Amino acid sequence: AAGSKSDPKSGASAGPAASTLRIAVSSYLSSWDQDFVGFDLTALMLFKNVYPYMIDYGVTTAGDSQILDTANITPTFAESFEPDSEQKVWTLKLRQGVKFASGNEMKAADVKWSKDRAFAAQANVAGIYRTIGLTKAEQVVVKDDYTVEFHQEFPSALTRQIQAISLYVFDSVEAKKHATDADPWAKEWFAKNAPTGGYFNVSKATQGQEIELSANTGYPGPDGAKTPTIRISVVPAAANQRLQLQAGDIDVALGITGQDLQDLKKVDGVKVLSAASNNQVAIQMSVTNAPFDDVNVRKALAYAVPYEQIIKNVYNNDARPTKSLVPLDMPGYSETGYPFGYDLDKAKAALAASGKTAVSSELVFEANNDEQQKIAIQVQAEAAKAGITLKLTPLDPATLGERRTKKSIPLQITTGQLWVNDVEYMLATSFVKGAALNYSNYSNPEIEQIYTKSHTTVDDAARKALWTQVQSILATDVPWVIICQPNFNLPVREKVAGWVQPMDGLARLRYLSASA
Amino acid sequence: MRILRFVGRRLLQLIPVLLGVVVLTFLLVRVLPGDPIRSILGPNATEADAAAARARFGLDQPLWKQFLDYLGGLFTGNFGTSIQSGSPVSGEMALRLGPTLELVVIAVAIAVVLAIWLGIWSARRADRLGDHTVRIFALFGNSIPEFWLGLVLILVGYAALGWFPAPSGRVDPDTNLTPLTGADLVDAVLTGNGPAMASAAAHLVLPVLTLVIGVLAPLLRSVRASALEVLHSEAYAAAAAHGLPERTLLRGYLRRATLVRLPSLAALVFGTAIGSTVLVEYVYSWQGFGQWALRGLLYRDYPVVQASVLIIALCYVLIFLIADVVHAVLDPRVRI
Amino acid sequence: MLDIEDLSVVIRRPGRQVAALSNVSFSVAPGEVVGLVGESGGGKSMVARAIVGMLPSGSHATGRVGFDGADVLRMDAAALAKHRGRGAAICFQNPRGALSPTRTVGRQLIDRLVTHQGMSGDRAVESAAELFASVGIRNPGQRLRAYPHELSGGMAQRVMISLAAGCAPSLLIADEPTTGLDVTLTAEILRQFRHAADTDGRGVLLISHDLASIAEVCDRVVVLYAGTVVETGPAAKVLREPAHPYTRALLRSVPDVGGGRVVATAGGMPLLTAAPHDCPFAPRCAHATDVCRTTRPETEKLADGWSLACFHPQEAPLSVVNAEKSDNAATEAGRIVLRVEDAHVVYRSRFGSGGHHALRGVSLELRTGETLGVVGESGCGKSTLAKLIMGLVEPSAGAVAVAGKDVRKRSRVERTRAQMVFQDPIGSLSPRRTVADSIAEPLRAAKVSTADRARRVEAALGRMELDDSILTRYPHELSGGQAQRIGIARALVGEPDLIVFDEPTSALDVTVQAQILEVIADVAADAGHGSVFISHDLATVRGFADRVVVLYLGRVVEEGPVDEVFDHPRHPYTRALLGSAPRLGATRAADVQLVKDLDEADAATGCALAARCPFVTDTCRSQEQTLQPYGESRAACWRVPELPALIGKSDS
Amino acid sequence: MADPQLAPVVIGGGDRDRRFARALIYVGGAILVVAALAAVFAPLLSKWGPTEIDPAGTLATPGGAHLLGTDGNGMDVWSRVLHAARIDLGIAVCAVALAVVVGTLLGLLAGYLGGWVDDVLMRIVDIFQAFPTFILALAVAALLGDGFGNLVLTIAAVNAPAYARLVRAEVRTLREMAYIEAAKTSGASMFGILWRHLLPNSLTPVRVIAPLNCGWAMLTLAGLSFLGLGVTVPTAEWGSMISLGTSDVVAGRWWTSVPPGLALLVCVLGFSLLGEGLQERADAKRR
Ligand SMILES: Nc1ncnc2c1ncn2[C@@H]1O[C@H](COP(=O)(O)OP(=O)(O)OP(=O)(O)O)[C@@H](O)[C@H]1O
Ligand SMILES: Nc1ncnc2c1ncn2[C@@H]1O[C@H](COP(=O)(O)OP(=O)(O)OP(=O)(O)O)[C@@H](O)[C@H]1O
Ligand SMILES: [Mg+2]
Ligand SMILES: [Mg+2]
Repeated sequence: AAGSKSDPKSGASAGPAASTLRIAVSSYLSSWDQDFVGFDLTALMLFKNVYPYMIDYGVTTAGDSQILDTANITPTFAESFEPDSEQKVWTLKLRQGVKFASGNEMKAADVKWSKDRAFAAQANVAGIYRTIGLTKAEQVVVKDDYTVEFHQEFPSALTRQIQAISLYVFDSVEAKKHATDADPWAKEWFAKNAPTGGYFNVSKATQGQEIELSANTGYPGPDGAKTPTIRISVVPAAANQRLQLQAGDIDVALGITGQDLQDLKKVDGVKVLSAASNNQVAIQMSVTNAPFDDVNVRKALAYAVPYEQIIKNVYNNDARPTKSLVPLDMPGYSETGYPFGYDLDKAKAALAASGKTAVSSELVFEANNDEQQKIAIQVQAEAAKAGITLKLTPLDPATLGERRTKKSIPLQITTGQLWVNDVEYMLATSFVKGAALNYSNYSNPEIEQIYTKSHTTVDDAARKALWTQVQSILATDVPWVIICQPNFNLPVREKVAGWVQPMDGLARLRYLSASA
Repeated sequence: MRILRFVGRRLLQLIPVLLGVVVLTFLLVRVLPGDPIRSILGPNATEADAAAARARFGLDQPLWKQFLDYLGGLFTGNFGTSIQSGSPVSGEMALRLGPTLELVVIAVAIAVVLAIWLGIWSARRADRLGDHTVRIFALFGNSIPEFWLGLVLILVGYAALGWFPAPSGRVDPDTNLTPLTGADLVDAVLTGNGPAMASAAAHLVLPVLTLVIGVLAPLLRSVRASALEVLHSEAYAAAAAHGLPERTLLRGYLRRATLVRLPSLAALVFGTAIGSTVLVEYVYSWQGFGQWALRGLLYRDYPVVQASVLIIALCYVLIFLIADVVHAVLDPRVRI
Repeated sequence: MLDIEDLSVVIRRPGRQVAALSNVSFSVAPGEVVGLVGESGGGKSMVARAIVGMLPSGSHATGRVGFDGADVLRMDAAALAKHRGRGAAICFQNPRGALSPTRTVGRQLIDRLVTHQGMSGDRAVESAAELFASVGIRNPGQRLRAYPHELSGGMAQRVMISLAAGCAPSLLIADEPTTGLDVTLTAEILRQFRHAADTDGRGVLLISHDLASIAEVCDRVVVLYAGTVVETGPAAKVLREPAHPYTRALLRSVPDVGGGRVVATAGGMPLLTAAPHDCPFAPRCAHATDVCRTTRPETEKLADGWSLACFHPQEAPLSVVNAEKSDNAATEAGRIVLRVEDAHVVYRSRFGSGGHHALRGVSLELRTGETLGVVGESGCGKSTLAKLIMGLVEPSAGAVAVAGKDVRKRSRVERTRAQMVFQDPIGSLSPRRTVADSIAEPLRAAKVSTADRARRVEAALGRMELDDSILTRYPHELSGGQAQRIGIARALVGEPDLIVFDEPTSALDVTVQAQILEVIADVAADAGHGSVFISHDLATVRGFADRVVVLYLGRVVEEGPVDEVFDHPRHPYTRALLGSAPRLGATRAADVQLVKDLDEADAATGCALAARCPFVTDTCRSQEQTLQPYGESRAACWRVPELPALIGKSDS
Repeated sequence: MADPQLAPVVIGGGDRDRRFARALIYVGGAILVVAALAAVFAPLLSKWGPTEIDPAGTLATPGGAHLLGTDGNGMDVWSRVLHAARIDLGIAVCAVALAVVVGTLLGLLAGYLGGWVDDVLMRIVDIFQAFPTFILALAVAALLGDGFGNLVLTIAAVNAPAYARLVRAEVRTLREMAYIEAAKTSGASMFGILWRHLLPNSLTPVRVIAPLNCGWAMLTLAGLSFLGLGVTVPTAEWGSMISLGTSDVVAGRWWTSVPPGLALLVCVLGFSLLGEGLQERADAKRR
């Protein structure tokens, strides 16, 4: 506000304007310990900036915006990360001279300790390591002070992708000081104390309120943080974020969605960064629960969804319609055999084909997600016209999580992006039996077959052919209704530059800068 | 001495209530749908991972064992470990309770003082324009939903006028306030941090105002009604008929007699205000107890929910106890 | 000093209008005690309010309230502030209510001293203590720090008097200072006012509904009826030879310990909406003629300050009609309907041990056709006895049987065999039930059919001389007298074996009281049931009780046939009670004067009266006294035989 | 006779308090009657259904096809404001009614029976009263679902303890009254005493508090909806409409949340005025 801006003291202690960036987020992180944290986007975003990740996505240009390149994973804190010829043993070479805030140098022992901890935690990292054949601590071997080997049980095309999100390292020397017999991995200490050694160090954290990051001067790499200080303040109400952005009290607002974005485009001093994204909005239908266990009912819903209207009403036309379960921009995207569009007559016909005249179901969405709520409302209204009665059921995270693991939700809205821009990865996560994101409980022997085949198919054209096949199978089975692919938007002050669009939704703050 | 005995007796009475709250919350969170463990595990987690996590938080134990452990922990001041954050609940709670109590205590205190002052003023001018105006305004304030009022105050006080700091916290972090109690104004005073004091006070204005407007009406009504009752009482008439001067009448015969019924209402208002801060906290980005408890509930963070309900209940019953003691002090007729 | 001329007050409120005072004139001189008497609603308090300039809002006042030459009605705020307290100070009707509950009585007194006598600090504390002592408060230093609720009724009244006196007023107004106080206290309090007039030269305006009790201390009396002054005159004259029929009615309504019968006057006081154009008493007056009903009588001056507003002044002195008792009922021994054997009642305190021992070994027996009078001071356990008989409290020891059945083991129907008439007539009727419903309550329990119920309710109502139209009314629409009749009808309707009257008339106006007493005398004379009549007023019992017991701090101290106990009291306590009862005509000085107020702490050991009895010896203090026969009655005092001599000695 | 020079002295005041109390009751009552009528006749008063989406688009400005424009979902604000009255008033009134019934019952029993029954009942009441509203609400919603009936239950559960206390206190004074003793000595059964004597007489304070409480219940409901714990979208409810429209206000699109806000304010005010008036009248009667 004018009030606090004109406050000479705050200006003075913050130094020259360009050295500080202010970012608003919607919630405070629940814990600093990435091994034990829940799915907390704020926390995960902060982790990307304060933990030293050995490798990360590169940057590429798409249109007039810069985006993270998920296809290109490069070493950051690592000197290199390369496999042997069999692709089973991966060697991580560390940069020398990387310092934690404690002054300790980052060494192979730290990596080893961190991985041991991850396996012991039996939580996040341990879970995803399984997909690349890493299950035991012994598979991580220290070669010398700066070299660590990962011995996978089998080769995997996904190793880089998985390690990109898992290879973060704790300051083990410091950590051991806080370990006790009861708490050998210093969980309690890490829950409250921020890790160090990443692009930024946490110089101050006021619980629930503000986190101050300062650039890690101990990082020897070429792509160090551009802004010395970043302050992240917690502002839960989107309306408040907007007001503060307008007033110039914050530079980046990470919690603004929907109509507000459109409005902000017209505000002086504010710009809205926009980029196409691979974020996919869909309705997953449980193929094993009534009434959507009947493919005709699924088709009826796919015809009853008002795609255009949703893009207009929910996204202000700032979204791309898609006609395949494979996201736009993903290699292999094809609209072959995808017949669905908004057509109530066809919807009714499809329903009639199922032998029913009316069906009802609940439509589940995330309780605090405005966009999903709006979509649900639009879908409900049109589906009703086709004879599908939907009861809107917003669920809180815990209930949603529980019901998803039980695969008992007949109909749910999902929003998400794949961290690997590849159909094989998509199948692995979403369309094979037991896949984590396969909330539809979908399984099709043909798809399974194609999936297995794809492991060994390296030829681009052959893969493309497989993907076309996949898409036509999915179009017939319609386990999902694909609604659209909304573009990414970020409102910032005009002085903010260097934004790199994260394909995993977790902002890399090191690229950000602000002109004075 | 008598007061102490009374307090002792009342504290004993609190035990079954708090125990009831403990049992009820314990059971309630567990019958609620939703799995706290699933919300901390990634989507890739297997059943084995979930079981490990469950064991980490003792959720694999039989219910009675969990309860006894919890109860045993309570006696040693251990509220358990938050499932979401993995850190001890007591520490988190300490950080969250201060800000909320600061907000509510200041707001209720201001509301009470204002109510006393306005209520007596209003009663002495009973049924004249000023009286009616005050009452209607109080009713208006009481009828506006807090979150709505909060937004309006932000729009006016921050966005339009720029008189107040941005609704993004409780104190300017640049003031380098050392947190002690979590109540920033108190901390600033304790550490003698001048800028922090100013900043904390400035941040408090709008949320406190929101709460005050919300709770003023019932207090005002009560004060006014009892002041009127006193003014119409024989006792007051007798004092007036004996020609006592205005000042003596006001101080000796009106004020204290008016206030005897206020404490229990103030306690009630305090209770509801604690309840409704969750909204005010949201609107003003006031990371307090309500937001913490709500989040705990949404993620089924059992220890957090249990602790927060217990603490709110404890505050509530203690406030009522205090009210009763104050009442006893104010009203010599009360036998305790 | 005070000179009220032609004062009329009409109170206007939306939807109703009350002519509270119509053309009232009288005066009070310094050193004079003037009594203002009349029934409730007669306008007495309104006069007092007018004198201090505190008429209720909505009042339209005409006339003049002259005070030391100025007109109070037309004083400005500053003058009024000066006038109030210093000029005229009121002792309020209900002393407990008139003391501010949250301020110590000492502070309240000091406030007055500071304001009106310009005292400060220690000086004020000192004179406060002196004032307390002078009104008979023992241990004044400590009492100054007491809060009003810690005081007994008598003590509160004394404090109130000291507060008024603390203003050092020229005119002291006492509004019903003795209502609700015991006879022994009444006499003492009234003397205080006489004292104020005699020693401090103050004018005193003594307001009361009870002519008899204040007559002794007044120089002059003013009788108010429906807001009009009907008679004014020297106290002795007005009391002995009242000329106005209303004054006469008033006096005759008062029961007399000497055995004089009450003569009731039918009807009630009208509520006027405007100054009357006739004699407001005419509808109730036996001497009324047409002129009374059309013209308002002018106030005529008779001899020595005696004036009167009546066309038909009466002259004969008021004679006491002695009751001829129908003794046959008592001698005819019916079956036993009530037996109380050595009953004790302890009210337990909520926490811990201890409690209040309200009854300590009471034994009674009552037969059908008999009426037992129970008398005693407030707090002595009369109501507890009534509740005990009704089974509303459990005896902690001893036994109570009604019609041969232990009260604790009665069925719902058997419970209705004993009925009670309550002290508070309106309060004992359920506010949201109609009269018909209330009366039928005992029949409902007895499962009487609806048609039968209606018939019996009407019959009971008829006996109470009430109209059927009252059946659909609610209690708040009834006058006290009507409500009490309903209460009696309810007690009668189930034809019970026993009726207990717990001070049925103490909340009523004098003339209404007389009416109700007549009804009760009639009901009590029925041979079908026994009656227990409880009263703190000895005189009311005398009219129709066969036997009487005197209670003191939960014990029976004397018991016997009514005439015997009244004419030849044995126990010093009975003597004191009888002695302080006001009597019309003769002023009877008490031959025994009790010291101190009733105090529960005294009941510990020995004779309960020991602390207050002028004849106390060490034996009394250490030895429990039991009832001993003395002639026809029994008394719990070992010194009875010596008493006449002792009294004689103290006389000389 | 009256001295002609002395004009009557009039002491003013008197009945203004009653006039004001009456005005409060009338205005409050009128507001509620209008709101109730709006709720009942909502379908007749609006062209659009409350959840009907205008294909023409969202956030249409007031005027034209939509009296108060459309909201972010393309629904007619006017129609929603009217229809929301059904939910808001309905839930508030039902919840308070339920709370009154349950609370009164508990209070009657506890107050009349005393002893351990009183202790047990009052401790239960304490537990409920000490339980935070929003947690209770979420728990009920999560357990039973978030329908109309469950919200009624929630809000009733929050309010019932107050009535239990109120009635209990009243009964404890009333049971010492002479007319209760009279009823006992007249052979009335316990049920008879509770039902015929204590109940009707102990309801006086309840009658005054209930309207105030209705207003408060509406605010609670709105608060719950604001937190997403109340009525599920797209059901028209003022609290959730306000919450949906908060950012619109910041953008100057007042029509999405100001009308429901005003409707809520006015209705709560209606209840408050009514309650205040009743209170005033009760106080005046007592004086
Ligand atoms: N504040 C008031 N408003 C309206 N009418 C009143 C008010 N006070 C008294 N009255 C009426 O004025 C008349 C005289 O009342 P007042 O109190 O003087 O009677 P009283 O003789 O003192 O009776 P009591 O013996 O009951 O004290 C009554 O009819 C009463 O109803
Ligand atoms: N429920 C009760 N609990 C405790 N003490 C009581 C209770 N009821 C009466 N008492 C006490 O018992 C004593 C006798 O009371 P009771 O009502 O029988 O007196 P009373 O003679 O009827 O007096 P009054 O003339 O004032 O009606 C009093 O000191 C009173 O304070
Ligand atoms: Mg009076
Ligand atoms: Mg009694």
